[in-house]
Amino acid sequence: MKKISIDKMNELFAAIAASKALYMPVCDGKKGAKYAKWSEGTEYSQAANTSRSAKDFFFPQVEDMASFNVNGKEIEVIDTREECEDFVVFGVRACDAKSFDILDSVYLVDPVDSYYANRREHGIIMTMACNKPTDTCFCSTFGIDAANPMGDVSCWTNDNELFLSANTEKGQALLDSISILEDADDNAADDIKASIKTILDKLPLAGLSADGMKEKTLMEVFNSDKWAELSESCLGCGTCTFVCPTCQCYDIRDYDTGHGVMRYRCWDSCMYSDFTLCAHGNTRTTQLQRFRQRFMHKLVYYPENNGGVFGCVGCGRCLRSCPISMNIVKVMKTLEG
Amino acid sequence: MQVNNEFKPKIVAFCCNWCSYAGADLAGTNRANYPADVKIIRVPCSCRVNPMFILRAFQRGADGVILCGCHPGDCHYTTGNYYARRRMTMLFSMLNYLGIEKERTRVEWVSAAEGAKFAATMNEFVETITKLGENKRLEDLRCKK
Amino acid sequence: MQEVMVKRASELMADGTVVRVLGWKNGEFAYDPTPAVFESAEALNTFVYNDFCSSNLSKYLIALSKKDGKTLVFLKPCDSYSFNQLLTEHRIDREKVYIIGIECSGKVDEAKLREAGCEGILGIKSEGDNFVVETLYGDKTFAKADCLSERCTTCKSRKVVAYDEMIGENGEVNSECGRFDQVAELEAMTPDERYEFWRGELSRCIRCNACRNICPACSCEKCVFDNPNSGIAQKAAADSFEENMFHIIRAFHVAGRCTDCGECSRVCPQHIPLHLLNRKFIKDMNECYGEYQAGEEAGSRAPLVSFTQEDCEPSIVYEREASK
Amino acid sequence: MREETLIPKVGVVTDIRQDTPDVKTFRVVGLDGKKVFEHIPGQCAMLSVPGVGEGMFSITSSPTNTEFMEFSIKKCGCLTSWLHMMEVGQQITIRGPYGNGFPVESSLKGKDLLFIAGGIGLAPLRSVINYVRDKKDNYGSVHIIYGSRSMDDLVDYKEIIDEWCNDPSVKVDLTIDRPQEGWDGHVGFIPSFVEELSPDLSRTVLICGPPIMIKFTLDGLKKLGFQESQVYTTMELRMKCAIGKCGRCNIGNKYVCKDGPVFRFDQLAELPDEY
Repeated sequence: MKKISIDKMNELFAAIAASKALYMPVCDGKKGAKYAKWSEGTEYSQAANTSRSAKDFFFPQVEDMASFNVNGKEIEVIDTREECEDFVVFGVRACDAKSFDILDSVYLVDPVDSYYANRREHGIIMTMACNKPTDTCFCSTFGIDAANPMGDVSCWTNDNELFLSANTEKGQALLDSISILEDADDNAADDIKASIKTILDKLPLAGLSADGMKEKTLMEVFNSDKWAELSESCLGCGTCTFVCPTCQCYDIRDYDTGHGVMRYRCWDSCMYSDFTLCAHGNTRTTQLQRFRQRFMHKLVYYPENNGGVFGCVGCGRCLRSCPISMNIVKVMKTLEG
Repeated sequence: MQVNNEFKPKIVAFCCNWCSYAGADLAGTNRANYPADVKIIRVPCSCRVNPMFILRAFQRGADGVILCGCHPGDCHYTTGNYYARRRMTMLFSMLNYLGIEKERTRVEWVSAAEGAKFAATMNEFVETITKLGENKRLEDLRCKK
Repeated sequence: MQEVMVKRASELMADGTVVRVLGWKNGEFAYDPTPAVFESAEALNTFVYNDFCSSNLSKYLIALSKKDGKTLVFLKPCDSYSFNQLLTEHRIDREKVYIIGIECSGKVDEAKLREAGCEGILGIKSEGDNFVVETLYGDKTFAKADCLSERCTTCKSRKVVAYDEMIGENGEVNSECGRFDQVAELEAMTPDERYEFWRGELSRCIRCNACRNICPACSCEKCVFDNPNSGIAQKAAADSFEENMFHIIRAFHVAGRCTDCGECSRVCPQHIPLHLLNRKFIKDMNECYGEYQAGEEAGSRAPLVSFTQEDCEPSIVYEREASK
Repeated sequence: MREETLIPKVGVVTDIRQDTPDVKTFRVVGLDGKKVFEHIPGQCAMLSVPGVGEGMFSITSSPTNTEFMEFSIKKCGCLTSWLHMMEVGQQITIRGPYGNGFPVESSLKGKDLLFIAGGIGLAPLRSVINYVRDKKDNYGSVHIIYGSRSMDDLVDYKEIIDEWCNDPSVKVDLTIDRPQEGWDGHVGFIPSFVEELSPDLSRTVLICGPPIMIKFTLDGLKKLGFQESQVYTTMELRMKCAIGKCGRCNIGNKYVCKDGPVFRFDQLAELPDEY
């Protein structure tokens, strides 16, 4: 384990940023936090979490896939991919760090998504333990320990010092490259972990368990009569899907620029009416079906395909941003109740 | 680089079928000069033009958009241009509010007999846009080469 | 208040006047009630009405008034304006709705508490003019007035304009609410400053469509943005142009019909002040075509679907800017 | 950089055949004049016209055809309308193969087969039928029941009459929905036709057609005594990526593009009926 004095945080950031692009949460006006690129003077935000998730780094909202030159009957396909540069994301919370595992299990299985893999290979995740988890947090429901976040490097902080510990080779190499770090005892952060633990136990959603979902079969959950009341007031906007760190659906679209065709992909939401629309009709015509799809995917389909791991990390973003305050916690409780 | 000297603005002119398009025609038959940078799109009535048309023109690389219709009171469909007038007032005000140069959009009433006015308006508009330079604030980077 | 509402709702269900009740259901926390439909008297156990019930319920009536039987709905002053507007547009069957107007002294935005550094909220108690917020990191007291939703700080009217009966006193229209002050501030800036301001705000948009879907004026069956050929179909904004385009068109399509209920700004997960776009249109229309409040009375004709021969020319935009 | 399946290859349309008023069959090869890739019967490919869109189409030709691939496409939406406007020599983009295909080398081997197709539903089955005909030794007898709205709507009518009907190991029964001049065959809907014919219960059934036809035919088959585990079908839902990542073509926890498009009915019975 390494450590550095809090006063020297900026030197640490400068040392990292000297060789790689460094991103971290910064204050976004009065309302929450967002990830931004560090430059001299950037102030790291200790906010509980960013409004948008960290998936943007690996699975951006919009990205170009290829372009085409169309000339009469002929088509030329242009591969627009570029090897991305190394970058570091500092201050990722435990929940978001876990969300990368979930995205990996979709994008890194055969056939590998090279766009995602490229960024994943070049990104180094430095996580930060949550000293002040908040009321909407329920990561422990999914076996995530906010006191011991994963990622390439885990960090803990108190009022005086920042402790860093590498979990992967990539992380170790990064720490080795920074000369201003001092050595620290392996249990130096234990006090911080202990104090986080006591807070985690007091969280309002601390007792929430998803295990009840596993006891039911897929069809039992699907056919539950609770979906009607749950989805009744759903507006069909995509807020929950877009702020969700594990929502991974995308759309592929062509854009005719007037001098070629760009094929790009962008986030899509199963809450939208055209998500499953095809020429012969729509397989999910009602908001009930679309609403059910989203939560079935997180709580049943995904675990079914991935050895029981849930497709939610309990970051609580949807709890805060849903316009009508309907969310996965209410869904879980209602379905189990 | 002498970009400014070479800058040739792209202008889209929506012209109503009954007055302004005929006005443009008259400008042509009278051999009145106006720059070839003005691309005319004929519409049934100035009221046919909705805000999306105007924004879409900017997206596709227009540097200025002008809407020409019959003089208020002379609309072929009696009232179309009255609605267009309110609509465009609101749109232009909104564009201005968003900080987009107000000079890039304009409405002019040109009758079928006003060939000279049509040419003069276009000349003046092209000059204004040339001074303003390229449309940067309402451009779609993907459409730029 | 809540008890009176539940009691009245039970009575109306019992005597057969209505078959269902549209209201709010309590949530996980003190601050997250969800709009809900109650079909029986027992279901009303979970009915809740408090300072956090800010959703505008009128849009749900489009679907509910198509069902059999009457629906009882509780409308706040803001919601009643939206209701009237929907009536004007023939989207709701008035005969199928029983409205109880409820007084409103402003709704609280939980984000405001968080803005003030309040995290780990365990409970919120109302004590007179204050909220005592119990959090994991100690109790905090806030004046209610400081926690009001942005829109409630410039409330245009506390008058319920459509109701069958009222609970509590009906309020008054407040013409001195100053809701256009922020718009005026922006207007006073230079175009460059305004451009910077709006780029900063609109570039945060994630195109989640929450503003569109919550908007009671956005009641089209098929939205123009649902058309793949619009080029900006309900997906991510692929270019800064699309962000601008989406928000201009969204605001434009509700211009003259927007009652200024402020739901768009409330629900924006990125906290974009969308109401400033809508209010700009309202302000302009008031100045150019005379005072008009959408939804004030059902059946009124909105400025953009009417005209006078003496209307100002579009060039007024340049003149006004020049005269500053 | 590693290969990316989402970036398509260019294909050339070398032949276009008008099968019915709204179905055309396109022959596609790569720029080098060879097949773009090999496939299993029942697998699909993503075809696209840049600027219009991309869509999944089943490969209608048999893998035993070593020269080219064929796609029978019905005009019904934006992309297919564009495809129908194409002329020979037009290039399109193509990627694939996707999906599981029919289990021709495992469960279907050595079996007597019954194909039931309605309208354009013949397209994915044609690949299997021709594959089975080309490898006769591996399979038992073949019975084909095919129906369409009218005589003109029978896809591949020429091939059916000239080749399939003349193949001694293949039995073909055709039907059309309404009587028509010049048609002396059976008239009626497929579900009732199947019940009338009462095919051999030992056969493994491969069925494809409009959802409503599949539903009623399956009911009929069950009434006749067929087991759900004997019946295969192939599905189609909206797809974008075709590799199980974009998240829209799922039926329950199965993705049609990756785990399908071929499903056995006993598998489908355990899944929600969102298709």
